[in-house]
Parts: sequence; C-alpha cells; structure tokens
Amino acid sequence: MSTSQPHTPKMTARNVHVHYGTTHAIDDVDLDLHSDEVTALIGPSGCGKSTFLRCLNRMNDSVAGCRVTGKITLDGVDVYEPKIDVVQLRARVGMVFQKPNPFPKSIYDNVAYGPRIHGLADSRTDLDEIVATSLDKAGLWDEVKDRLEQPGTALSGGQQQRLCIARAIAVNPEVILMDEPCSALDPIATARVEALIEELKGRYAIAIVTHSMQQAARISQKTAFFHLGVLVEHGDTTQIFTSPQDDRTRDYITGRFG
Amino acid sequence: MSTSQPHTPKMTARNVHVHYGTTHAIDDVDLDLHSDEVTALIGPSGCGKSTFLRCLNRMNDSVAGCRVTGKITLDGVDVYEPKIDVVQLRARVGMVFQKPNPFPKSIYDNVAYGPRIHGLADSRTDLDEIVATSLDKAGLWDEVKDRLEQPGTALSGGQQQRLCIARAIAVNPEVILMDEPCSALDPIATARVEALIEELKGRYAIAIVTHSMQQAARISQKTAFFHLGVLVEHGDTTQIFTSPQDDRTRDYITGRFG
Amino acid sequence: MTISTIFTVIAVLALIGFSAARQRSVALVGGDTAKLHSLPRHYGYFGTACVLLPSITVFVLWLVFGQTVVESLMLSGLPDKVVAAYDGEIHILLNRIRIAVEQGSRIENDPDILNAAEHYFRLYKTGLWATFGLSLATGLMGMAFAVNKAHPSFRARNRFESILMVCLMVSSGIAIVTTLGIVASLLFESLRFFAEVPVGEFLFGLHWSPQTALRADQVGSSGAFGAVPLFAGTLLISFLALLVAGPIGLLSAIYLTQYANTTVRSIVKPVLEILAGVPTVVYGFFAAITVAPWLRRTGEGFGIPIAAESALAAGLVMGIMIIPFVSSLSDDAITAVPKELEEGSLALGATRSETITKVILPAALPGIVGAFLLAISRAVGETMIVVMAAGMRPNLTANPFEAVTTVTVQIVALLTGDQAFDSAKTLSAFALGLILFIITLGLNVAALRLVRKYREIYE
Amino acid sequence: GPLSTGGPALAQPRDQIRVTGSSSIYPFATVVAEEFGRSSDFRSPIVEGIGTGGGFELFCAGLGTKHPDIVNASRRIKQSEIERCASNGVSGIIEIKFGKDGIVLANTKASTQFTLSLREVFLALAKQVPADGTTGGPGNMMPNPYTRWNEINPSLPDEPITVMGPPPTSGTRDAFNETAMENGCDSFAGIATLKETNPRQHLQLCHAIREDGHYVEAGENDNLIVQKLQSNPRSLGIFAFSFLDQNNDVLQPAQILGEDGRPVEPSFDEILNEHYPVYRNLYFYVKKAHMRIVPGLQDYLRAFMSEEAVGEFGYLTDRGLIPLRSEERSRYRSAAENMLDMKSMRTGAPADRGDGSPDTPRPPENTPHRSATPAGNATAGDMTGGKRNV
Amino acid sequence: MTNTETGHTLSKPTDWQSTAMSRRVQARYVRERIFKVFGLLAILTGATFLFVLLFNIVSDGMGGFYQARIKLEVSFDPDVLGDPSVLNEEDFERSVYQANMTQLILGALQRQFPDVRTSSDLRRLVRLVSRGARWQLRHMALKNPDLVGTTRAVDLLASDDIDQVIKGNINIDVPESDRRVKDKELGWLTRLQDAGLVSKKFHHLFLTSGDSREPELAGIWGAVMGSALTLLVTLVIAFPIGVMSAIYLEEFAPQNRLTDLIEININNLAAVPSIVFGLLGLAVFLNVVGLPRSAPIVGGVTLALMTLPTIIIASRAAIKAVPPSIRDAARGLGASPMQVVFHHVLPVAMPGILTGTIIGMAQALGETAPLLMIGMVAFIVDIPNSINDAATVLPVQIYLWAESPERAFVEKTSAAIMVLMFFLICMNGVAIWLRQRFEKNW
Ligand SMILES: Nc1ncnc2c1ncn2[C@@H]1O[C@H](COP(=O)(O)OP(=O)(O)OP(=O)(O)O)[C@@H](O)[C@H]1O
Ligand SMILES: Nc1ncnc2c1ncn2[C@@H]1O[C@H](COP(=O)(O)OP(=O)(O)OP(=O)(O)O)[C@@H](O)[C@H]1O
Ligand SMILES: [Mg+2]
Ligand SMILES: [Mg+2]
Ligand SMILES: O=P([O-])([O-])[O-]
Repeated sequence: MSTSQPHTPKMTARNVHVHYGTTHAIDDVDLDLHSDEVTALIGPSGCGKSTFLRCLNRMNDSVAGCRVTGKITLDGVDVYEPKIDVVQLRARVGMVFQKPNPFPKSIYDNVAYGPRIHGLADSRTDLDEIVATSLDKAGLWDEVKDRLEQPGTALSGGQQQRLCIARAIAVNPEVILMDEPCSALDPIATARVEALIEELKGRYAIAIVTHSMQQAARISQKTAFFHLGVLVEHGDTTQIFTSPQDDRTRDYITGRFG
Repeated sequence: MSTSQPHTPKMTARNVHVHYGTTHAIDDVDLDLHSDEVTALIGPSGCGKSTFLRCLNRMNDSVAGCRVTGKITLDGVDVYEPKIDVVQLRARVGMVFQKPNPFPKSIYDNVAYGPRIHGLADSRTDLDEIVATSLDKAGLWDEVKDRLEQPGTALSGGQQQRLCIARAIAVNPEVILMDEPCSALDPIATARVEALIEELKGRYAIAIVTHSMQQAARISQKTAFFHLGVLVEHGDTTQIFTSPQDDRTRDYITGRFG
Repeated sequence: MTISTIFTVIAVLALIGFSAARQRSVALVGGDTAKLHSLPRHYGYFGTACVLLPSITVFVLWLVFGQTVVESLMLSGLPDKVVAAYDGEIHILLNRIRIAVEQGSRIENDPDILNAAEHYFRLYKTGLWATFGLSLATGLMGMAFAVNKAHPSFRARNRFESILMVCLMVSSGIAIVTTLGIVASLLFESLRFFAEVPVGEFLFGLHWSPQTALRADQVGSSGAFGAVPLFAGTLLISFLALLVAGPIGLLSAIYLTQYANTTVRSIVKPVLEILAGVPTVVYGFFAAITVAPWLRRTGEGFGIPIAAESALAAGLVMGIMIIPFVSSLSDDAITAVPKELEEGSLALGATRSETITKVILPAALPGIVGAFLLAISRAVGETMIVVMAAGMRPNLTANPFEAVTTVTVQIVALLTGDQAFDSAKTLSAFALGLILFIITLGLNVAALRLVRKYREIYE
Repeated sequence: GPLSTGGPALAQPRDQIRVTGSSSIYPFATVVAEEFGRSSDFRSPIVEGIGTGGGFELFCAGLGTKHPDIVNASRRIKQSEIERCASNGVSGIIEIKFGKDGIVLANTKASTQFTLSLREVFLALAKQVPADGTTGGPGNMMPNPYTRWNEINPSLPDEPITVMGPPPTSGTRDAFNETAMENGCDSFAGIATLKETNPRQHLQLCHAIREDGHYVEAGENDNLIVQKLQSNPRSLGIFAFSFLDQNNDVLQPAQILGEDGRPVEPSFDEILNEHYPVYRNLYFYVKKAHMRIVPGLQDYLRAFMSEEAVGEFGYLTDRGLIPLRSEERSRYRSAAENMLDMKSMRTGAPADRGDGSPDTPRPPENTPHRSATPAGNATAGDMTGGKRNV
Repeated sequence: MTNTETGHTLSKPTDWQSTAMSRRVQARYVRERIFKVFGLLAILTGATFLFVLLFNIVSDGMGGFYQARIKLEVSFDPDVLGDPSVLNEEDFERSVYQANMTQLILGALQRQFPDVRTSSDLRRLVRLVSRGARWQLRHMALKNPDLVGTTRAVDLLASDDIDQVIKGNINIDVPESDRRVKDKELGWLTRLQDAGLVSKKFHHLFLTSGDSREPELAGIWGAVMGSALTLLVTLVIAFPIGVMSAIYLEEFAPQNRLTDLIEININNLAAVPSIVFGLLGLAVFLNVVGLPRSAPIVGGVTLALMTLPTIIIASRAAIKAVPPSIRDAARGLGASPMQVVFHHVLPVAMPGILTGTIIGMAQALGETAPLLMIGMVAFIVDIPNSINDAATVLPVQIYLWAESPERAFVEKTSAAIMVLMFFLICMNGVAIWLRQRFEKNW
C-alpha cells in the first residue's frame, strides 16, 4: 500500500497486531518510517494511532494487558527481541506527548536529564553544551537562556511543549514520535511547534499523530490513515489529500465523519 | 455581525466580556441563539468557546476568579440579574460535556435525577414515563430498556454521551449547550450523536462547540468563529464555510492554522 | 573486636568494591564510557552490592544461628558426668554456663562449669573470628566477581536494579513478617489458654470474670472467660466514637472541600490534624476527669443516670481523637471525585448540597469507606483512653450510659496487673489479642471486597 | 574477670541496678532509688512498675545482666515462682519486708464520712451474701441485693452503693480481699466454718466481688480514683494510704470498726499499731548472685533498709509508707546486711513468722482475726430481712 | 416503546413560575443553607473540642513552669563541708559528698526562726525547703570551693507542699488535721513572705533535668531526649521501609493474591492494639535478638513497626497521585523503571509521603502502651545520651507523673503535656517546612 521508497527505511512495522485484553486495537499494520521525512498518522478518535505510535518505542510494555505481535525493526533490528535493551531503544526513539509534560525540575535539568542517565556528557561543560544546543534546536534558547534555573513548569504551554521536544532531542535520538503535540496549544504556539518540526525534518525520522488534517497537510510528507485499528491507506501526503484511493479515507478527509 | 433573523431569539448575548483574574478570555461578544437552530461555535484551542458557552447557563459562577460583564438574556430576561434563580436557569438551559460524565448510579437514576430534584414527576409512573421518553429521544431506549438498573458507567462511551443527553432532556430544557460532545467518541458513536442532534434540532435551541469543521458543517445552521476571545465572524454555516468575510476565518477553515 | 569494627571493615570493602568495579569498566573501554552498556557508576553500585550481600548475609546468619551452634558444640564437648548431673534439664546447665561466661568466677565456683565456660568462650571467639573471616572472604569473592563482570557489555544497571527490586520486595514483606511475628507472639500463649478454656466458651460465653486463682489462696477456678461482653464493649465504644467522628469528620471534609475558600481550608485542616497528634494519655485524662463528670452532671439534670465511667465519655473522646482520620482521608476521597460529575449535576440545576449528597458522596464512597475503616481500626485498637475512662466492668449492654470494658482494656489490665504466665487469667490476654486480630482481619477483607465491588461498578 | 566478648550474642556489662515489679511499691522504691543515686557514686537504679507477677516473670528468667536484680512485690513470692526461678538458675533469693501500706476507703469531704464494720463492707461489696435468716455457707447464699447503704445498716447514709476500686488483676485488690472482705465474711459463722472444711469454697465466697455495677473497677491508677472521687462525690474509693495522705484536704477516709468495736480512722499511727485492720505488707526480693555482678547493689539494700529511709521518721513515711515495728525492721535489715536468702532466713527465722512455706493457703499474715459469733449472724439476718423491701 | 405521540409530560414546557414550583425551590434553598450550616458547625465543634482540651491543659500546666523559692542566709561551714584549703581536690569532693547538708539548711532556718527549738518543730521547719536544697548546696560548694567559710543568701527551692500552698493549689481552709501543711508551717511561711524572702520564679530545672520523685526537682529533659532518640530510631526504620514498600506495591507489584494479602495485612496492622506491638517487641527484640531493655533502640523499632502501616498507606496514596504523564515522559527518554521512580515519582510524591510520616510519627510520639512491655515505663533519673541508654519518653513521663501521689505532680503533668505538644508542633513544623521545600518551585 505504501509507495515504493528508494532508500532503506529507518523503522519498519510488519504485520503488527495489538490487543488490549480482548480489544483488538491494531489490526495487521505495515508501515515504514524514513529518516528525512515526517509521517503523519491521521484518523478518527480511537482508531489506534496512539497505540501504534507507542508500539514503536515499546512504551506499551508497561500497559497491563497489552500484547504486541508482528515485527517492528529499527535499522533492521527487531525491537521486540528479548535481548534488546528497551532503555537504549527509547533513547534512540524519542517521544513527545499530547500534553506538555515537563518534569517538575529546572529547565536545565529537564533537558539535561536524558544525557545524564545515558552518560552522554563527560563533563559539566559538555552537558551545558548539549543543553544549549538542544534548546537552540527546539527554538527555545533565546527565550529561556537567562532563566535556565527556573522550573520548566513555569513556562507557557507552547514553550513547555518545545521544552519537551528539546528534552527528546538532547539524547540524540534517531526517530521522534509525537502524539498530538499541538492539541493542547494555542494557534501561535502551534505555529511555533510546526515551524520546529519543519526544521527538524531533515535530521530525524518523525512520526506525528494529529487530529487536524490541515496540520497533517502542512507539515508531513507521508500520511497514514487509520480506521478502527486498520491502516486503511498510506502514501504521499499530497496524494492522500487530493486523490485518496479508499472510500473511507475520502469520507474522512472530506468531513463525512470524524 | 449576525444575519438578521425574523423571529425573536431564545437567548441573546450582548457586549459580553469574561475575565479569569487578569486573563481576558471573552472580549465583547454579541451572539443570538434561536429555538429551532443549531449554532456551532468553532475556533482554535483556547479561543474562549467553552468559556462563552458556560456563561450562558452561569456554570462559570463556581469558577474562582471568573468575572462576567455584559448582558445575557433568556426569553428577554437577564440571566445575571440577582433575582434570577440559577437552579431554574440551569434546568432551562441544559448542558452536555466533552467527556461523557454519567453519575455513578443506574441508568434509570441518571435520567431520573433531574426530574426528581426539580419535582417534575408527581408519581412513579410519571417518572418512568419521563425516563422512557428522554431515553427514547436520545435514541438510547432500545439499547438499554432491558437494563435500566445497570450502572450508567457500564455503558460504552457513545452510549454514555447519549445518556448524558437524555439526562439533560429529562428536565425539559429550552436550550441545550454542548461542549465538544463527540470529541471523546469513536466515529460510529459520533455518527449516532450527530443523528440525535439532528433530531433534537427542531425542539430546542442548541449551541455546540466543536473542533471539527466537518462536524460543524454537517450539523449546524449557524456558525460562530472565535479567535483569541473575539467573535470574529458569525452567520449561516454555509456562508461561513464557503465565503468567509474575515481573513482569520478563511485561514482557519482552510487549515492555515489551528 | 566489636560489631562496629566488623561493620567498618565491611563498609570499607564495599567502597573498594565500588571503585574497583567502576574503574575496571572504564579501563576496559579505554575511557570511552559511551561504549559501556551502563554508566560507570552502575558498575560501581553493582560492585558494592556484590560485596555487601554475601558478607552481611554471613554475619546475619551468625547473629541468628551462631549462639545455638556454638552452644551445641560446647555441650557435645562436655564430660558426660557434667551433663548427666543435669539430666533432662540441660537448659539449667546451659544457663549456668552462660552466666559463668558472662561473669566468670565472680558468681560461679563449680570448676566443671567454669571449664565449660572457658571452652564456650573459646568456641565463641573462634566462631566470631571465623564469621569475620568468612564474611571478609565472601565479600572479597563478591568483589572479584563484580570486577570480573565489569565488561562493557555487562548490564550493570539492570543487575543493580534487580537487586534494588529485591530490596523493595523485602521491604513490603516486612508487613507480612510483622504480622507473622504478632501472630507468633500471640499464638503460643493463646494455645495454652485454649487448652484450659474451651474456644467455644471463650468466643460465645456471655460472662467475663477472669478471676482464676493466680495463687491458691485467691478465688479459685471461678474464672469465667466469655469474651462476648468485651467485644460488645469494644463495639459499643467504637460505634459511639464513629457516631461522633463520622458526621463531624465527614461534614468538615465536605465543608472544607466544597464551601470553604482556600485560606480557611489551609488553616483548618492542619488545626484539625493536631487532634490526631494529642497523646492518648492526655485524652484519657480529659475523658476521665473532665468529660465523664460533666456528662454525669448533665445526665442528672435530665434525670438520666449516667455511670461515672460511661461508655459515652470514652466513646465521645475517642471520637474526637479520630475526627482527623475521617476528615483528612474523606477530604482526599472527595477531592478525587472528577470535577465533571459535579458539573454534570450542577448543570442539571441541582443545588450544591444536592450535588454533594446525591452525586459526590456516592462517587467518593470507596474512599470514605476506607477513611471510616481506618478510623474504626484506630478506635478498636485504642487503649489508653478506654483504660482511663471506660472502666473495667464487663457488661453486656447497648446502653451508652453504662460502664463497659473493652478488649484492649482487659489486655492491658491482664498484662500489667499481678500476672502469672501459667494461669488462664494472664494467658487470656493473648487469646483476646489473637481473636481481635482475626476479627479486624475479617473486617479488612470484607472492606477490601466492598471497595473492589464499588470500583468495578463505577470505574 | 568476666570474659568480655563484645559479641552480640552475649550480654554487655551493666553498671546500673535494675528494679522491677509491683506498681504499688513503685512510689517508694523510686524515692529510695533517687536518694541512693544522688548521695552515692552509683547511678540511680532503674525502677519499673509493671506489677508483682510480671516482675517475678522477669526476675525469675535468669541470672546475669539481662535480668533485673530486684523485684518489688506487694505480696510474698509464690512457690511456683520460686520453682521457676530455680529452674532458671536463680536460687539464692533474699527476701526483704520493708513496710506496710494501708488500704483505705474514702470519699470527698463534701459528703458524709462513713463508719463501717468489715461485715458491712463485705455486705456492700460481695457478689453473694448470706440468704435471709441464715449464717451463710453453701446453699445459704443469695446474690447481693443491696443497692443503698442504709439497706445494710439504717444508720448508714441513704445513698446508692458506688465503690470505685482496683480490678481483679491488681495486688491492691488481693490485699483488700484478704484483709477486709475475708474478715467481714468470716463474721458469718456458716461461711467461717468452711475455712477448715472447704477452704476453696470459703475463698470463693469471701473474695468474689459483685459485678453488677455497684463496685466500679476503676483501673490500677490510684490517682485517677482520687480524681474521680472528687467529681463523683457520692462514691467511695479503695486505694493506697499514701494517696489519702497526699489528698487529705479533699478526701476523708471511712472509719473501720476495729477489733474492739472502736471506729478506727486510717492514720499513720493506727496502721502502724495494726489497729486499722486493712493493710498489706510490702516486700522486695534480691538475687544474691547479683551482689557480685552489679556494683552498688549491697549499698542500695543498705540505703533502702536504713532508718533514714524506712525508719519511723524516715523519708518514706513522708510518702505514706507505714514502717515495720522496730524489731522486724532490724531483722530484715540484718538479712539484707548478711545476704541471708530465704532458705537461711527460714531456718533461722524467729518464731513470730508463722508461715514456713510461702504459698500454701494460709491466713493472711497480718490480719487480726475476729471470731465470728452466732449473735453477729443473727443481727445480720435481721438487718437484711428488714431492709429488702425498701 | 415509542410513546412520543401519547402527549407525555415533556411536551408541555415546565411552568417555573407556578407557586408550587417556587415553593419547592425555596425549600431546596433552605435545605442547602441548613446543610452548609451543618458543615460549619462540624468544623466549629472539632475546633471547640481542641480549644477546650488545650485550654484545660494550659490552665493546669502553667504553674508547673514556676517554682517557689525561699531566700536564706546559708553559712558554708568548713566544719561540715571540709576545708578546701587543707584538703586536696579529691578529698574535698568526697567530704562535700558526705557532708550533712541538712545541717547547713537547718542552721540557716534557725537563724531566721530563732524561736523554734523542739526537735519535732525543727524537723517540720526543715521541710519548708525541698529535699533537693541539699543537692543544690552541694552543687554550689563543689562548683565554687571558695564559698566555704562564707555566708551567702541562697534562693533555696521550697518544698512541694509549700510550693503548692503558695500557688493556691492546696486548700488551706480545711481543719488543720486534714492538711499536710499545718498551721505552724503556714505561720512560718507567712513570716518568710512578710520578710520578702519567698519568690516565685521561672523554673529552669523543669526543662533541663531528668525525672525525680521530688516534684520541685523533676524535669522533662530526660523524657524529651528519650522521645527524640526513640523517634529517631522509628524514623530511620519506618520511613525508608515504609516508602520502599509503598513504591513496590504501587509501582511494581503485580495485581495478584499476594499483593492483596499484603494490602490487607497492612490495613490490618493499623488496627492491632498498640500494646500487642509491645508484646511483639518483648518477644522478638528483647528475648530473641537480645537488645537492652528500656532502651530507645527497642522502643524505636517497636514503634516503627506500629507506624509502618500509616506511612505505607499515605505513601501509596501520594505515589498514586503522581500524574502518569511524568512517568511517561521519563520512560520516553529511556529511564529505567527504577530511575523513573527514584528520579521523578518520589520527589513529586514526597509532600504526601511526608504528610503520612507526620501523622505516623505523631502517633508514635504519643504512644505509651507498647512501651510498657519493653521496660520504657520506668523511673529513670539519668538523661539518655544514646539509643542504648535506658530512657523513658514524654507520654510515659506524663503517665508516670499522673500516677504519682504527690499533689504537685498534677501541674507537672499538665506542664509535661504542654512540652509534648510543643515537641509535636516542632516536629510537624520541620516536616511542613520540608514539605514546602519539596513543593517550592513546582
Ligand atoms: N490501556 C488501554 N486498555 C484498553 N484499551 C485501550 C487502552 N488504550 C487504548 N485502548 C483502546 O484501544 C483503541 C485505540 O486507542 P488509541 O488510544 O490508540 O486511539 P487513538 O487513535 O490514539 O485515539 P485518540 O485520537 O482519541 O487519541 C481504543 O478503542 C481504545 O479504547
Ligand atoms: N478556570 C480558568 N482560569 C483561568 N483561565 C482560564 C480558565 N478557564 C479557561 N481559561 C483561559 O481562558 C481562555 C479560554 O479558554 P476556553 O476553555 O474557553 O477555550 P476553548 O476555546 O474552549 O479551548 P478548547 O478548544 O481547548 O476547549 C484560555 O486562554 C484559557 O487558558
Ligand atoms: Mg491518541
Ligand atoms: Mg473548551
Ligand atoms: O502492682 P501490684 O502487683 O502491686 O498491684
């Protein structure tokens, strides 16, 4: 269903099924994420977008009753293999959540947390640099450089979300997963975050769940449409939005439901 | 700004301002609700849709630091007048919330709750009838008639939301306010609720907040577009969606932001 | 050598273990710590754990079994004639030897015993040194193991965290161990009691008068061990306490969460919490000297005869004490009710009080039940107030104006008065404790079920 | 010297005397302990008041620093306790009697003062009293019908019987039973004869206290009884003389009719002379072996038994202790001085100690015996007969 | 069923203006007001109880902080004390120890009352001053040997009876025979008062010394230290274990029967009478482990077991209340479950955990019954310095004083309660301060 891609994908999902107890939340999904692209996951509420995203970095591991089958690879290695260290996996596959969730610590410590636990910095200067670079990449440096010791929770919603992105970037991930990162933000903050995603696009494989088709159209190169746990259609964003192959996709993007 | 209306409106808002402490959440809004129409309130997150809705039945009274100025009338009577009884006001202006919130009681008791406290039923048979009629109007009767004694919380999300609508109908309101009633529901449940709104339209003045422009287009006759607390544009739904007058409206519905 | 030296040595070893394992791991990757699976300090922690676990285990084993082992070794080495002299009463011999070890010839002059003590002491010293050596050795082995393990690919963090996890599990096991300890310290004496008094009589007898002979010239064997009046008394007083604390606590919680503004709340809540911190002895005096006479006088004014030591006085004061348990925990339960429910009710035109009684309280019920349960637990287990205010009269009545006694009062009285651990009178204290334990256990099981059921329905 | 190991399994040296036992003796023992600590080089002994029986339990658990050196007892040691001690290697025990403690019945000054015979005390408090027209004894008993004092004797106040006293677990209660109740009870011929024929039943009849609310078991805390009496002016309380001594501005004792029929008020002199019949002896027991273990033990005994402490003008009398008569004092003082344990005491004991074995059933050691006369019983019968329909 | 046609109740609009309806609404508002008043009453009742209790204590206890003293001219007679200029330091010390201080006091009193002659009167005269006055003088002589040979005005402690008379706690209007303080003594006292030699001062000794059977010498410091040491042990044991088990149960334990068992167990432990914990302490820590009797270490461990359920229950609630989003965030960055808990959950839950700890420690601070079994209910003069020293604790001290026959202990008891309440408030203060530090920024 996916359009052919010349270079090897960063992450692949094949025949992925997810069950929550008896609920079949994801039904046989195949999807690739590529390194220099933004993939948007769209679909009506409850169709399994978040579930699929959380499979990719095994955040579902800790959900009681959640079973994942099928194969998900990162650089060709199965991430569900027993010998895979999920801590390292999550360092390589970063995540940004719907509601900004900075730690109740200072801005500096928020960003420095990941590098610290992964031992990415040998010295304080190293760490300072990582923090500064990450905040800079997240477009937050200028706004916070004078108040790194202030609590991250004291920032505005949009700033918090960018702080969360900075935090994810700081551990130098290869993939970034974003679950409705703008739905709690006002339009101005949303615009800032979208600009940031645009900027990050070249360096990371990015998957983003969104409820707003406008947003998907604005920022993504690939779009995947989920419906009731099934990946209905997947392809270039322009193609999905202009000439969807499936009736359900068409109905959804023309506002017949959702 | 509103298109002229031949008959008198059920509710009117004039020069309404709302402050939360120092935040100016609603800025000089004029809006009418008519008895046989559905009015959709749209706009990006945080623009004040919910705030405005909650002014109409004075649900904001209990929010600390919230000040409302301007004039809001129901059948020509100012609802913020001191002698107005908010208990009655809220019985006449019903409300349905974003997240279905059935009481932890049986289905029957959920619906009977309003009539009981307002003394709308003289006898048990009266009450039975009110419950049955309300559930029927909410399109839930056939699904639950055999298990009225089960807890309302045991229903599915869509059923719960319809139960909440039934509960609101049961006190025989004249206006129904709905704050994103479908955003927590799956497409099928959403479709059922939309059908229900369609059915209710003739009898009540309905105001509905939605994030989905598709939904607004499907179910409403009038649409009001809010932005940063200001009512930017207000008119017939078709007109707003096809030929918006204001740039911000156009940008919003074409997905330039939000 | 003292324990503190041993522990110091082990602590130093643990520190060495930390730096050794850490440095090895860093050295193996030539300083490029990124190649390590875990952070260098995780290797260090692992090293510490590998030293501490075996060496402390050895030491604890010595603490628990050392004396027994040494003593049996010593006894087996004694000349037969010495043992024969204490035929069947080895513990007396052992005791003499122990005293001799401790006190030397100051109070012991039997040369055999002194020799045995000498022997005992040598064995003991040997054992102590052996333990020390062994714990050092195992600690060193642990260190070697950890250092050897400190490869870049070794998952030091995961291993260290598993060890930590075991600590967490052990901690939560302490509650169980405590329970076992309580049951064990009650069970043995209780069994001895039940050997003398039938369980049936104890559980269902209506007459409590523990006056069995402590010595032959006391009232003989007229002891009646029907515990029902005690449990009834406990029930009555707890019920009265709950009657006071329940409404006051719950209404306070409601007022504070629903009506009061934040300033009032932030002042009143800690003030009410002081009530829980007042020592029970103080409440006891308050009940006995201030409240009880006042009640009595008031009662006389109305022509109601109130006993000097009425259940009412004790229940009332105990109720005051447990107010904060009800109010603080109900407060939490009420705050935890989703705001949407409240708004749902208000939006239907309900008044605030209707919303509270018809929606919020039912929704908060599991939490409130929990609060009441903890309060009842406190009331049932409370001792000093009832000892001072409720009196000692076993009285099967539901009249709060009469004197009653409770299980805890009897336990204290039996254990602090003239006692003899060979008479049913004293032993009954243990049986009372055991049965009370079983009853509250049942209560808690029932409560858990209840709460679970509510949770299933409403969540 | 002792083999000092420092090992955890063996006990550590102790340089402080440890005293345990009776809570009734606690107020006296602590005064001596403090005085001893302040006026010697030794530290003040640690004194616990957990009750006589509990004290023996600890005392008899063994020799050595882990176990107490002295146990205070408001009664003599029992045979079973001696055996238990012996089986744990505690054999040389020095028995010291150091004084007497009066037990008083009292109410507040606001009420009328009582004058009671022991027979009336018995009738007011016993669980069962002789049936009408009988002198008591098996088959002749009825549950105590009296609810007001004047039902027992018309000259007593017309007030409900409410007596607050110690619970059955208390040593004070035992002593009260032995001295007051038993003598009142023996004034009924039918019961008194049982003493020879069926001692067990005799005890049952004499020592059983009513449980219908007229006797209020008010706990072991005498001070609490004193305070409760003040707030309940119509009740009497049973407690130790020392508490009366401290509170005689608010409390008044009941007078008890002595042997000669003369009302006796509990006072220092009357108890000392044994005119006041309700009192008990106070003891403590010391481990002879510990004299060598714990420094200062010998000096403590000396200090305790000094005239300055337990003499007629000793500081303990200030606290309400009634001293022994001087010859008894010197006998026990020399026992303490010479570390005479119970065995040697007994063999060399002067004849006035009638009791050889400390715990076969025996008449209470110091109880003045009154012979019950048939006439007395008849009076009682008349009295009860006349009063019951009131 | 579709009865939309059958003209049901809902088709006609509700008549809100009808009298029946407005009466109904009025009644509902009345109920609302009554309900609110009940809530307010409940709070007022609780507060009133507390106030009455505190008022009772304070009005009884203030006197305990004051003590009557009698100023007498004491001549430090070298014949009695020994002569420091002749004796070496050690011998002088011994001689002072053995000196009959009563003689000095008697001399001073006789100088004041030359008319008192008979020996029984003299004995009563000496009893005007405390027995502790002897030790007061001894202390002075030892501290300052130069005093010997001089005569100084010394503020001697009055005896407890005299002290109580001066404070008006003993009724002197009853007949002489009913008083411990006789008319003669009252006469002497009046003479002393007239001469301005009697004073009532703040009693430092009460706050700084250990227990005594002389009310005027009895101090609370031994019990304060005992409580502090005991609670230290309790805290060191109960806090980490309580928090660790709460972490395990809330974050890691699988939902199974074993977890249920542990949960029920913990709840049940909260209902076990505290004296039963004393039995446990006696059986396990004294008899099996062989820890020293009466020592704070044993009391602390026993109370720790008793406090554990409270801390666990509160900590679990606090941990449960930590928003899952924080856990997600940390997990999403690659933190291991342990790191999630120790780096994020615990700091956020700490205020709640501290609240539970406050309540638990307050409970431990007020407990008497379990300590009875392990020998901490005892007369101990020395002030404990380590967790192995024999000690008693504040509530026990209160209990012991309350049981003492001497009248003057009544006010000491209430004063001790005041000290305990102060201790409690300090303890809570520290915890609340800590809690605020944790809450500070975020
Ligand atoms: N922890 C869980 N336990 C059980 N069922 C779950 C759980 N989480 C999600 N589900 C179910 O799995 C399905 C997919 O949920 P998911 O959250 O992935 O949807 P979504 O597309 O992200 O929806 P939304 O747009 O509302 O976030 C839904 O039916 C949901 O009810
Ligand atoms: N209780 C409150 N206190 C303070 N500010 C508030 C409160 N509720 C809302 N606001 C602020 O008022 C503004 C309008 O909020 P409102 O909830 O009405 O927006 P909305 O249009 O409903 O957004 P959404 O689509 O996210 O529901 C926002 O800036 C919001 O932060
Ligand atoms: Mg989602
Ligand atoms: Mg909203
Ligand atoms: O404490 P007693 O044994 O004397 O009651």
